[in-house]
Amino acid sequence: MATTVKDVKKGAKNLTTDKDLTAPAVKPLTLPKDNPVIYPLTLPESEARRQTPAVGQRASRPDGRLHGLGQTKYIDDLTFPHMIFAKVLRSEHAHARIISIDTSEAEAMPGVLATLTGKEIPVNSFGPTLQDQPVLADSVVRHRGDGVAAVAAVTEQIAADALEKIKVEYEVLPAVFDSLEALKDEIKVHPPHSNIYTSKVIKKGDVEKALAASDHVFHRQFRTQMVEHVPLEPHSSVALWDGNGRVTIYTSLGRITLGREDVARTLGMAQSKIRLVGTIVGGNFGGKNEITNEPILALLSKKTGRPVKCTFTRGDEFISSTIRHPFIMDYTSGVNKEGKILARKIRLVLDGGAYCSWTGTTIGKGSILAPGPYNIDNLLVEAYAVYTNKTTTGAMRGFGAPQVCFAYESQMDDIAEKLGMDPLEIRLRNAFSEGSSSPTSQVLQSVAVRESLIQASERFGWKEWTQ
Amino acid sequence: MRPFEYAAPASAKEAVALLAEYGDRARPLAGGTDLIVDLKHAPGKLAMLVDVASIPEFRGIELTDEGLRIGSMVTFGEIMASPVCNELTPEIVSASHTVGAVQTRNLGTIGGNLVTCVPSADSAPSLLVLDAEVTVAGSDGNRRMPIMEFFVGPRKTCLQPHELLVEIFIPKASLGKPSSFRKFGLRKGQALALVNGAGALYLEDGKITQPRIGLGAVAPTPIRAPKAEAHLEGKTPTDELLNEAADIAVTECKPISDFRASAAYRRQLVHTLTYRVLKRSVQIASQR
Amino acid sequence: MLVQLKVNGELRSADVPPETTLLKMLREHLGLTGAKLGCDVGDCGTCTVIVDGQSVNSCLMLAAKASGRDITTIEGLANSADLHPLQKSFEELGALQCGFCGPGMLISAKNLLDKNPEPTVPEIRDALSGNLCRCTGYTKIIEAIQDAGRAMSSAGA
Amino acid sequence: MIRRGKGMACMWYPIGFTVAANPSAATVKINTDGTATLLTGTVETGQGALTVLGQIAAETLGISTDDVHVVSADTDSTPMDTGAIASRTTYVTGNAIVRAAEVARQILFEAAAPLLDVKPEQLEARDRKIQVLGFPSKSISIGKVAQHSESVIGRPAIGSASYNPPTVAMDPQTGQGKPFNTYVYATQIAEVEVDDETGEVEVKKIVAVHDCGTPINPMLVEGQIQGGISMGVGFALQEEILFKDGKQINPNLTNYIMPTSLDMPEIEVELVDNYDPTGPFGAKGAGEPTAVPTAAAILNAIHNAVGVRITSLPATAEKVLAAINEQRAGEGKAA
Repeated sequence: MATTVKDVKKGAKNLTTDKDLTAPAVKPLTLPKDNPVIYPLTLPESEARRQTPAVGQRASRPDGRLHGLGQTKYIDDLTFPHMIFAKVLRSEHAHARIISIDTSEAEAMPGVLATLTGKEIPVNSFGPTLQDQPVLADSVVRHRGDGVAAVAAVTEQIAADALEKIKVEYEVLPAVFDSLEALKDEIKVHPPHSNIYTSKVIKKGDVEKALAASDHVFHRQFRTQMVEHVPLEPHSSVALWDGNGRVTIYTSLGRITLGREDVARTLGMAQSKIRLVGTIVGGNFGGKNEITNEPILALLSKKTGRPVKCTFTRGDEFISSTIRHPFIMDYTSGVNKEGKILARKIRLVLDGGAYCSWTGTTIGKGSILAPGPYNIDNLLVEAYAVYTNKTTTGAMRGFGAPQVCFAYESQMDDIAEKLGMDPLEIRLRNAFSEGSSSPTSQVLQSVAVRESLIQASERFGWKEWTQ
Repeated sequence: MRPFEYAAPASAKEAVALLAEYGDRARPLAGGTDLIVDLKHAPGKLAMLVDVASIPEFRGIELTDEGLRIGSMVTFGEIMASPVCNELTPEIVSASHTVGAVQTRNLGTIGGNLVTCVPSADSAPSLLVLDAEVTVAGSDGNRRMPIMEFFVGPRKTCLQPHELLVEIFIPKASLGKPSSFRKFGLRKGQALALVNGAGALYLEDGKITQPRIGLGAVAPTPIRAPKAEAHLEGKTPTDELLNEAADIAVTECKPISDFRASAAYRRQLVHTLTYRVLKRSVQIASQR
Repeated sequence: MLVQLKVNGELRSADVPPETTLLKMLREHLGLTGAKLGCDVGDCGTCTVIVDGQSVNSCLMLAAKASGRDITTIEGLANSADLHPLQKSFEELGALQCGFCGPGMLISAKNLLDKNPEPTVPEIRDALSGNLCRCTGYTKIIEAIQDAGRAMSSAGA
Repeated sequence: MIRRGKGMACMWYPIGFTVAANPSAATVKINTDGTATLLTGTVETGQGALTVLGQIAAETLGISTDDVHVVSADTDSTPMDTGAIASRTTYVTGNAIVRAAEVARQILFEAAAPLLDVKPEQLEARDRKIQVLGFPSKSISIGKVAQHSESVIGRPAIGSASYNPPTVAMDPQTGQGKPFNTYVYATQIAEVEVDDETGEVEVKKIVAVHDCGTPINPMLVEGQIQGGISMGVGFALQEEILFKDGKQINPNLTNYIMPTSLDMPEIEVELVDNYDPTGPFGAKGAGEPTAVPTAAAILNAIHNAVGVRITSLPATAEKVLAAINEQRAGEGKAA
């Protein structure tokens, strides 16, 4: 790293003047011609990085240079002496009771150093709002991505082979996959609890009265799908348990301080005994905001006295990490002849997957944002999140906002079409402005929705554009 | 990947012998873009991987008096870079361009693509419409056959376990034949074909002769559409005629429904594709 | 089996099991972790390296197949005096975000510029279709490649 | 036949968690050469957060981005941070950094005041100097002041602080409350081409105009917008995890169809001139909202092009063609 070399050299003399700061720190080193790994050791920083004031500068990123050189170390690039590899066996069923787990044959395989099941995890649950998710399922599996056992072996291939030797006996339970079906609570994912594990209401004015008084009423149902974050870097972590009973976990997690709380809770350990270290996350988008394998690797490292690494396969990434909530959205809007929205009534059903994860934030933002950035005096938003026996839905870039935006903006165009208005005009007529009252009656400041509409239309040439 | 032995024999004969020796515990390795993926997920154990990609008899693109010979181990990247292919079989170049991406085209071979024999193999339709032949090497020497006979069923060619595809041969009569290739996928980059296909024909005195339609991903193997071809033979290429041929081609397909697309949608694509490749072929032929 | 490669101009060898991919050999046996494992089946392009002048997915190539051949990885792009023009333009324009696609992306870009010094935008898009990126929308990457191409051509002229 | 269409979508999006506390803490140390070290518990997840946070620290201290080294992502050495989530880093962590840097800067002001013969409140930090407000020619370099404060006075210039956005809980019956401290706004406009014989949609262009308050680093904001749009394009047209009996059937990048370089449109980005007095130097945030309006704009453009309203995402070619066929059948009946 160029900066490190420079900093070391700088420390040698006492730099106090501005001039010294701009002087080259070290002379270029001469390297033998056949030096295998060659990269420039001294490079000037870009002008934008050296400018004051700093804010507003198109400053290049110090990590950007390392990315380009291939020098950035992601978790999977780290190795430690005697490191071994873990793999997690995932459920064969969407919903089943675990009768027994037999790891003996796997443990007997040459190269396998340890196995782990959920019963060995001190506090086998986690989650940012509800702690309803097991680290490794020990009694019931609630979707196909649930882990049921882990193996640590000297190579990844042996660990993968060992998974096939683990015998899990299941009693298959009826499963529910459709969120509207799940709403009926006929098949429960977390009995005795209702599948509706969180809901939200936003009420303002009198929506029924205003709908009745509207010149036009629009209704439509919109649906969105499950999508995956697809960070190019799969989740990865390495745990090193040391002789002091302290564990260091290198992880691709995007929130390490709260992640440490989660790990400490599951391991039943003091937070001071746990160190989480991130490097750079190779893409997050919300998908790396939850612990996954960290407690498993910590315990496998404790069992074996070895550093233990696990990097998700692309399949694990899809199946066992969280994904975006599908929404079913019923939108009813009442509008007067002039195109002013008088009322909007919205019902949202969120497919929450098998566990809560970040659904609380998603339903919150989804409900509040659902009416759109418009002045609407009469509102009713009712939102329900339900468990299903599918992949856990959690945080993903926008927390429900892309879903509701698709619905409210599609409906805005429906309204414009019916009234013979330009889509820009219908939006400008209803859009928030400085001091507008939000659906939760918050007085909004630094509002720029009209400005963005006008600026974008000008840039695009909205009025001139023809088919 | 689970352990296996690796050998890179120097000749076709050695390769065939090695494959015969190991039987079904050996597999020939070409570019590896399909096989290595399979091996990473394969449950069974493989004893021997026979790398045939560098065997000289399987390499090279040559123009002979009889036609164009493309070695089975020629990569899609090499086909795209070949002046001869660009000049004489531009639609094979177009089809090659739609395979995977640069990196996979630099590894993947035309022979590997054919041997895999997936219904959607992008190299197949253009070869079908150019009446290509293939040469197969086995213990009893080489045999040559029309490419239609090479495809037997889904992921099944006429190759015996120890046999290898040597080369693809495009007869002289087909070189420069006006033709067109199209592919519909779920996106533009790295697309797998929902439907792919090619058309080829000559125009003689304004009438269509030797029409060929090749379609992929719409039947257990890549297919020709002989009834639609027959409907075109000797007729003036009006829009109406091309649409009729496209209608007939649809009846010659047996597409499946899967998570990528329904059979009904694939049929609509077959119609559009057939019409478009024929239309384009007619355009090229008229410009001659 | 003993596999000998010429990596970034240097002869390197390692004794690897036959089923070792080139990517695994580079990362685990030669300590060159620039090329990444993103999908392991040739879809994402993070493992892209150049073998004898052609870019390939090193996760799909056995190390044995690469034996005796000339390999360029991301670690071979710069030299002791300067960054490669692509590395410069990628850095200056902020073309990489999380950077995980970067090594493969830069290798694909180099492979393109080696063959086509001043590519058009459609040509760049075509050349990158095997390198997935989730952060950037490819926009600044494309700009950076154009920039580097121009810089290299004017330096060469 | 190829048919063209245009569609717009605007949106609003909050910064930080819904009501719930989501604090960040930060520590800023000014070195005796006038450079600084910033300690933050957030993690760089690719967006350039550490660069932006360094710029915020630098701005507060009157030094350049390159003068600040950012240490992050180690629970042993960096302070509490809620993390890279909810588009909160620039705003929440940024506000904590401003406050921490102000504490450290105050130590410099107090050390410099007697040397410059003024009161501390008469000083500002600019261009690597501590200078007198309204009389900038009277100044001392930050390095010298830091050295003096640490080695002569014995008071190293270091500051720690935290920030949590003030919110008001939402009423459980009506949802009324102040769940967030600020919001950002944006409009995106899409131009598409629809092949009405195959249903294929090609997004030709997206114009994106976003409000993020003050852009701390416009280049990185542009990058966020361009990347968010690529997620929006996938969400609109192709991406979908498919299930059969609760099992994912396309858990791989071969069959989960995300946009490649060939699938992305030309993108034009502009920022709205805006300033949020509650944010660090007027900044709000940019991460998530960039992905919000894209799909809506594309779907409106499809409607504009071929007159069909696709109500379930993704708008695959098959779905679009089915809608076109249905519309034609309807027209046939009507006629």
